[in-house]
Amino acid sequence: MKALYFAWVRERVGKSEEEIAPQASVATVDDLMTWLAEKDEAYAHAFEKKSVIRAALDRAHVSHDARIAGAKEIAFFPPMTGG
Amino acid sequence: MKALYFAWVRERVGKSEEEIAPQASVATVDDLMTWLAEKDEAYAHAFEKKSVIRAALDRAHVSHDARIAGAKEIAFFPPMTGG
Amino acid sequence: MAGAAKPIVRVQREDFDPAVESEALRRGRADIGALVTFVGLCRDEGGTLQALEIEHYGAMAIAEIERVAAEALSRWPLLGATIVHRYGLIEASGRIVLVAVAAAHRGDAFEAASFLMDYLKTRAPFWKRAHLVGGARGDWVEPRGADDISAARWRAAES
Amino acid sequence: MAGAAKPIVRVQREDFDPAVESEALRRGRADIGALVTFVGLCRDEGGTLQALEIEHYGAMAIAEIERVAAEALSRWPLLGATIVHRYGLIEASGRIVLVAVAAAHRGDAFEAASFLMDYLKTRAPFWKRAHLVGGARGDWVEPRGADDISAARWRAAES
Repeated sequence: MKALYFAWVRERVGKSEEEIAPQASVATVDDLMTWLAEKDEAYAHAFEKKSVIRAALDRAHVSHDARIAGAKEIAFFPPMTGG
Repeated sequence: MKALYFAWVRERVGKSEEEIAPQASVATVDDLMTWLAEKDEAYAHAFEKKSVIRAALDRAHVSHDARIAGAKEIAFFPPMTGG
Repeated sequence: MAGAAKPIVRVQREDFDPAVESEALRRGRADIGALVTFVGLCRDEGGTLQALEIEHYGAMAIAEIERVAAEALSRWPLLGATIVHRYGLIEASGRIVLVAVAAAHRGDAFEAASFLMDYLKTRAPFWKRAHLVGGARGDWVEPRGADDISAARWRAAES
Repeated sequence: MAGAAKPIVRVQREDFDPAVESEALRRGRADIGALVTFVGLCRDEGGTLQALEIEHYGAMAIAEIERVAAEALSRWPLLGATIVHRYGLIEASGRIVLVAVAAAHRGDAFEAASFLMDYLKTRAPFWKRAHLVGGARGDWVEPRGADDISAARWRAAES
């Protein structure tokens, strides 16, 4: 699946998007954040406070317990500040 | 003092303004409406339901128990429908 | 409050340009975060209404709108407000009234604009009469009970 | 509902003209009684802010704003709605976002415009970063707690 990062999540990760292939045991958005945080220090920094990070699956907001199976695109970002 | 009439109050009275000189016993806005209603049938028709008529003394809204002494201009009109 | 402009109040027969009025509030300053512009238009009531004839008490209209504007400025930290109300004959789809409000934050701008319209509706001395399609002169417009209820919303906060 | 236009939603780098957007809602019809136009502007924060850089998630932004607009149309009897949100670099005093709403009655137009802004603030995927006067890149703008509280107002009516 494609992972997208925005704002300071993007800056900490160091890229705006990438292909990821988590194993099947990574079932939820929360699991995926934990899995990403284990990749290296940059990801660990980006996802150190999971509770403040928002996620979208296939361009719709989801909660952290949403299941990621079947999604083509997941995005991680801080709370929105538009408008 | 000068009396002004607006909208259907004006139409019923048959004029938009006039000079009036009520005697001293006509003390309040309510008294003045009663006094006007006694002038003739047109005024009686205009002021037949005093409760729906609004008044302004010297260009500021007042209640029916406001005293008219000292005012230069009194206006009578239906509830406003601007905006 | 600091930065608050004196409100602009006009009562006029001629049409106004909402863009000119709201742009004038904004021009030359960078402290405004929210600009709310309300325009009240003449509805044709399902094709039955040709125009509205608006009678007004000119001298009091200006004074009363200025009082309402001063009240809004005392309640919300506004950076500017413009109110324009027309009188005379206004054809269906024509503009009747404009309220434009500038503030740092949108909540203040929305509330103040809504308050101004509620108070204009129930306090400003204007009366509308319908002119019907076909040429007949219709009745004086009856006040909407909803307008008094809407205006009453703001009174709870007063006491 | 009858007469409701499909909302117009645009996400763009270039500036917009509020007058053109709101006039487009009104043109050629006489059933609109109230037109509310909100413009969100870039404040200079007391002269310290040079510009805002707005990052966005393009594909989701359109989809999310369309969802918010559909929600507004389902709640209020609107006769039209236009939402435009910019991204990229916006200088102090520049326009960021527009919400224009047309309805028969002003209460619906004010509420729907206010709702749309509250929901855009908390749901549309845009992130602001400050560029400070003097050239330094400032921090990402923190969400205001007031925005969540403002958006929560509309939830009581949902259940």
